Amino acid sequence: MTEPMPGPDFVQLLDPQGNRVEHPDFSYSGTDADLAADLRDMILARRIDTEATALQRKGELGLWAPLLGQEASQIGSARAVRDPDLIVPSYREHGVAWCAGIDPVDLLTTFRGTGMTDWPSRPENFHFYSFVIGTQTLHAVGMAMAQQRDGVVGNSEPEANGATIVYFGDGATSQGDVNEAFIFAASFAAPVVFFCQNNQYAISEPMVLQSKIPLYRRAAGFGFPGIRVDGNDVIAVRAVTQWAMERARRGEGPVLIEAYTYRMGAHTTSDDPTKYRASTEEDSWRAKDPIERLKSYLLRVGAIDTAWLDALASESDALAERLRAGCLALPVPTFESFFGQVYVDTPELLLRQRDEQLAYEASFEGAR
Amino acid sequence: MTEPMPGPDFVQLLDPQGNRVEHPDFSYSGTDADLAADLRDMILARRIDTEATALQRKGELGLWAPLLGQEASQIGSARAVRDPDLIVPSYREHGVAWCAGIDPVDLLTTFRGTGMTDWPSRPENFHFYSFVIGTQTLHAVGMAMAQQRDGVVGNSEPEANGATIVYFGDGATSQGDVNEAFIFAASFAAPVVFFCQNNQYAISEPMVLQSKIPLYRRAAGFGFPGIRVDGNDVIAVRAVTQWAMERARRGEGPVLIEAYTYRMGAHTTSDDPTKYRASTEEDSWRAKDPIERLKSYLLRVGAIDTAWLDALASESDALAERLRAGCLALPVPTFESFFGQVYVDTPELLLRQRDEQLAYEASFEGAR
Amino acid sequence: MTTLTMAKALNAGLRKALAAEPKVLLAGEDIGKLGGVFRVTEGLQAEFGRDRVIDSPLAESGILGTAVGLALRGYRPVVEIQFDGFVYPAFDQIVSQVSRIRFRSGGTQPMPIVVRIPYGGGIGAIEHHSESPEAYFAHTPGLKVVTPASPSDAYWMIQQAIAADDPVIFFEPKRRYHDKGEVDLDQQSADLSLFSARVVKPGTHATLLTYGPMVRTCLEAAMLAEQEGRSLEVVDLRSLSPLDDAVILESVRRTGRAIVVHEAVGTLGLGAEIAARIQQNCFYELDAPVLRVTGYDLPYPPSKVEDAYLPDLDRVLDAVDRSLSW
Amino acid sequence: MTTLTMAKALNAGLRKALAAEPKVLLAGEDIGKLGGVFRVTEGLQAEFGRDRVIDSPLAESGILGTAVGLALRGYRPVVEIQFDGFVYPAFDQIVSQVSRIRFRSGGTQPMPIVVRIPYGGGIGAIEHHSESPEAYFAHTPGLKVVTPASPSDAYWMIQQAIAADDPVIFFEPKRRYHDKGEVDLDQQSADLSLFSARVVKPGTHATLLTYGPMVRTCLEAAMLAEQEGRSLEVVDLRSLSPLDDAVILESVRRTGRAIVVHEAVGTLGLGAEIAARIQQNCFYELDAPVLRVTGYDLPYPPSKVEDAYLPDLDRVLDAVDRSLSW
Ligand SMILES: Cc1ncc(C[n+]2csc(CCOP(=O)(O)OP(=O)(O)O)c2C)c(N)n1
Ligand SMILES: Cc1ncc(C[n+]2csc(CCOP(=O)(O)OP(=O)(O)O)c2C)c(N)n1
Ligand SMILES: [Mg+2]
Ligand SMILES: [Mg+2]
Repeated sequence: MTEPMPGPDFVQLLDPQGNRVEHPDFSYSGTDADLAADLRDMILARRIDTEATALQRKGELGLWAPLLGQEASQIGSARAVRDPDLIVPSYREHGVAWCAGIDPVDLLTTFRGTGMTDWPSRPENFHFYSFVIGTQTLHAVGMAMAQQRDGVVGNSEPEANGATIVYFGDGATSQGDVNEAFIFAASFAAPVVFFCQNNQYAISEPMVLQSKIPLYRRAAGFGFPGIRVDGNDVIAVRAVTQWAMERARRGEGPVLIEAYTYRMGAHTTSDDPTKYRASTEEDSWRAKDPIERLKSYLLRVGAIDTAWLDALASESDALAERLRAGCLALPVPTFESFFGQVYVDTPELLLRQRDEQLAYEASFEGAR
Repeated sequence: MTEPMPGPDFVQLLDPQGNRVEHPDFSYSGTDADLAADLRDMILARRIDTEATALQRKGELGLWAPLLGQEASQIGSARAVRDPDLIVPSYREHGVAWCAGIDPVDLLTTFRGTGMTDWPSRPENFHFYSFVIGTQTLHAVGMAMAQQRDGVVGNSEPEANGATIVYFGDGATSQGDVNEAFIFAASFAAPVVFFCQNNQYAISEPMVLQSKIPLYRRAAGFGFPGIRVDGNDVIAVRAVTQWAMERARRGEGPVLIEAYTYRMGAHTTSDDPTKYRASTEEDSWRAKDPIERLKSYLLRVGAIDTAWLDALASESDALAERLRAGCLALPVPTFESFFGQVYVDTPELLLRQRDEQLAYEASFEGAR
Repeated sequence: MTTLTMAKALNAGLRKALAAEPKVLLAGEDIGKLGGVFRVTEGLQAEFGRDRVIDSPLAESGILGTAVGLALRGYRPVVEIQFDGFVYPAFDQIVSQVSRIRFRSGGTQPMPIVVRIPYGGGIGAIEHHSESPEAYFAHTPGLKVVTPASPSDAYWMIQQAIAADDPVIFFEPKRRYHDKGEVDLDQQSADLSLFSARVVKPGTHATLLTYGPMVRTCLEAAMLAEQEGRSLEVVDLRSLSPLDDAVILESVRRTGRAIVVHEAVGTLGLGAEIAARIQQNCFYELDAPVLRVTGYDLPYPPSKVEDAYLPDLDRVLDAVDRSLSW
Repeated sequence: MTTLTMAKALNAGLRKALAAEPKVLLAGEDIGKLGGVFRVTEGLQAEFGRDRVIDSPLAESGILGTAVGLALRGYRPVVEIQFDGFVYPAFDQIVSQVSRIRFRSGGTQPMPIVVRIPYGGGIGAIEHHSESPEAYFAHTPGLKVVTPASPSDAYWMIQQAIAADDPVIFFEPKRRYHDKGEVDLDQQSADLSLFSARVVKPGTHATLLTYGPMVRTCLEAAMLAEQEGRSLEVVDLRSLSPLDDAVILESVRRTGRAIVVHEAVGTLGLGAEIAARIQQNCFYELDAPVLRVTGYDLPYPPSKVEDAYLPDLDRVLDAVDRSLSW
């Protein structure tokens, strides 16, 4: 597959050198100050990510799934979300979670093994992380069907309308569930935006193994629009997502967005990308870094300066410090607490097992 | 959805009135005698079908899935198959089975409950019937991958090449498995032709519930061609299938054919179509009957005459008679025989269960 | 009291649940205009509209996956799987999602989904239409699994399942759909909790533990045994997960003998768990080992021989003989 | 003799099978260049080519479904499911197709597919990466289910599974992947049939019946018990379907006491079936009920508390105490 070129089939509004470019259908309506806010989000998201990666290296996390390189896709799309929209992430959407207002410390529980994914700071409109590839796309369609039944779709009052955005990867597009999600969404004209971060790999498997043609074209076969956006261009991602969400909120049905990006780091901290890809490829993508391009644009137009960046660096350091401290302070729940979390109405058997477990643990009190 | 019109998006070579029509990309290369053979196949297939339906009504079969109305789709496509092609049916492909050389009596075992789907007359290139919707499409892709590994694809010797054709319905296109089959086929450029008989219904559910756009367009999103053919026009179906099979045999990968047809009868003998569709709709399709149109063409050009039809009617009666007799004569296997059919290497437990069962049955010998 | 078939009792229960709670939705293949292939949902779409009685695309994983999303947003989806053998495409959504969302949410997120599955054999059907897959679900933490055996239980249990905030796999014994029974439609509420077993016939010599389609078979066996002077207790488990240990163990302690009867494959069928629990809890009270009368360890066979596969009166009584003569 | 980790032993066994029989193919996610996330297939694509060691699209049902097609045409696919928790999307193909094709074909069509599944907990992983789903498959007629506990067994059993004409679900205890052991690569063939249990430590006071990752745990428990003068027999079941009843029952008849140990959820886990069989076959020989030491009836919990979930030395010995003091 050749690299996509800017043009009708590839929405780009900021090129890798940090120059604003025109697109026939999309344009940016915000201010440079808004873009500076995006840059801040991206830099902080990356800092959260690198700090979590470091924590894993130090043995404080069992695993981490880095977002490195996907900041523009995540921040750009998440900033197109507003109440009463719903967000359904996969497992790498730390930047989206950041925008949704989730305390980054909370994200660590799953990876540290101190809990599942019900984060105390999780807002009601943000679904849990999902680790079985593709399953969450169907949940999202169901949530969008709920929005239809709640009457928040296609009303004359545009502000009251909502839609659902769901995140998944290029690899996920091969799962039956994702394709069934396309079918249900199309059949019910559900207000859902399928946001595929094509980061070129599913662990070691290159995108081309999942599809020989660009992924965004999958949608047309199901009867709804697909569009490819430069996933390293936060301006374009936001514009395209806004359009798609607005369309869905109006009741015009689903859209598939393919954010063409690159996972600059490992799949997870257990992964070794040198086994399956060339460093020259990584280099070529480093030149398209989503943060660098926005930074150079904003510096050039004078929307930010070195002082701004220095202040952000300090903020970033403080965030990292807080993350580290928060990680180490994460409480380990008692094992007993889990017996009551399986059912609303806990069966006898589980209560008995819990009591046995407690009695058994107690029998060691003296010995240990 | 509006009715498809003849044209580039809908291949038709014989119109409902029995007139030959031109198509920019497809034409018929055979003789009228070949068409007479097709007519014979269609009439006999229909006779098998109506006889089986009658047998079910008389209580001789537990169930039957009629092909009524789909004769052209089945005969036209099956006649585009030759060695070493492989055929993977769903559960309604009695006409395909007929062309593959299966004794129609064998088809009854499953529906009478005297056996599974391993029919004595089943040729090696014809897969079993499949009753879990869509699953067989993946089997077909695997078989096509086997053909690639067997070296019978894309050779310079065109006659030696083979491909796999797999049958499924419009409803099946919603199953994850079918979409995964598209993905695997595209990814490996497997020599497989996906033959979808869009008979407008999945039991009671109209096609539009599965897809708002024509089904053949699904393929493009997966990166291979899709084409819609008049499924009641045996000439067009054969031409299109020949093209697709030839392409696959050459190693150019999969094609999706949507044969636009109509299930003129019930879904199965347990079904009551009056619950979900209007008789006017049925009437409009009766006017497009695949047998009538070919018959009127052949009569007009003089390829057949009343004597020919009379002879065929007698042949048809004899076939029905043989089917009836064969049905009643189908042997009921002993229950014990099944214990040895689960595994190649039957575990002790099953042998023990079989012996217990035998001993238990024997204990009634005196009593009964 | 009204006399209803089980299918009609289920229909009435669903109608009542839909009327009582606007968040209740039905979804599945052919459940709308057609009313389901067994007509259990007949008339409900006409009455409650297409937004509440939803004909789904032909994809079981999609049906369950969207149900999860609906449930996350406060709806109470009741989905129909057309036949037992077609639940497997939805297995991942059921086992990794439906059953775990509450656990994943730290016990905060209820998942009030009911999965209705017509199950079991004896109706002369083709492959995949006569299966008894209940053990897969009873082995899965986070699910509850129930099955009614009478029209009255069907009517109440479906309503209780819909009212439950935990996911319930609701197995309907399809060969009993047309069995008739008395249902008190005027009663205010069910007389038994959804997860309780019921002694449907008291007895003293041995206990038959069974559920769903085999309850009738076991009752008939007990009647026959009665004539030979044998008093068999028949326990309808009703709930397969959780199991009502109290009722099961109390009965077996009393009779000293237990026979578990089900259609499903023997190995790792419910009988295995029940036998394991009984032998552990009634070690000294048992006069004979717990016996199992079940389907053989075969795929469900062609219908002409299904009678030999399915436990029947004779096989149950044969096991009673063996137990009593231990 | 060569010292190998279990992962390397599996790699060697797969290499030998690929070299011996051109119809053997491997397929799965990331098994090619990457050599699998556990490196079990490392180097095999380079050696045998991309037509025989196939990186599949990310779709488990697709992997199994195409394997069925390949097997129908004479190939012998060995597919990898990346982690236990990801086998469920393939459940329908496994349960309704892989396991039944032979039955459906009237016993004529072999289905020589091996499904390799790294399983079990104890590796500090996130959700879906520590499951023990073996009971689902052992309950399914038409499948065989095996699991090695040592590098030597891993090396031989994978070859035997590939040579078998029946479908085999091959569970690999992932937390033992790096355990080392002696493997005789020069030996001509395996010294034990694939479906036989093995007494890995003889004993006289009680029998520990276990498999996969828990074999090491039980052996350690037996060693400790030895120091306290208790002689425990440890049986490595190796095959979960079929179960080697002869070895199991012989041992329990000898010791009079049995404890089944596995990581999987207790309810309807393998322990249920084994307990049910033992109580039925050794009713008078048992000195205590069969006890089960298993995972609790919970979804697998977060890794910081998994040690409390998993059976360990203490829980095994506690059960031994209870059994012996019955
Ligand atoms: C059903 C399932 N199969 C396999 C896995 C193992 N797995 C985890 S991530 C991954 C690759 C996902 O790739 P992609 O969808 O492109 O998302 P990315 O990780 O690149 O963001 C795989 C195979 C899984 N989590 N779920
Ligand atoms: C997985 C699965 N779900 C449901 C069914 C029940 N069922 C049998 S046929 C059918 C409709 C199939 O429609 P279509 O694919 O259009 O094929 P047709 O019968 O019209 O030829 C359904 C829902 C099934 N066999 N398998
Ligand atoms: Mg990716
Ligand atoms: Mg159809």
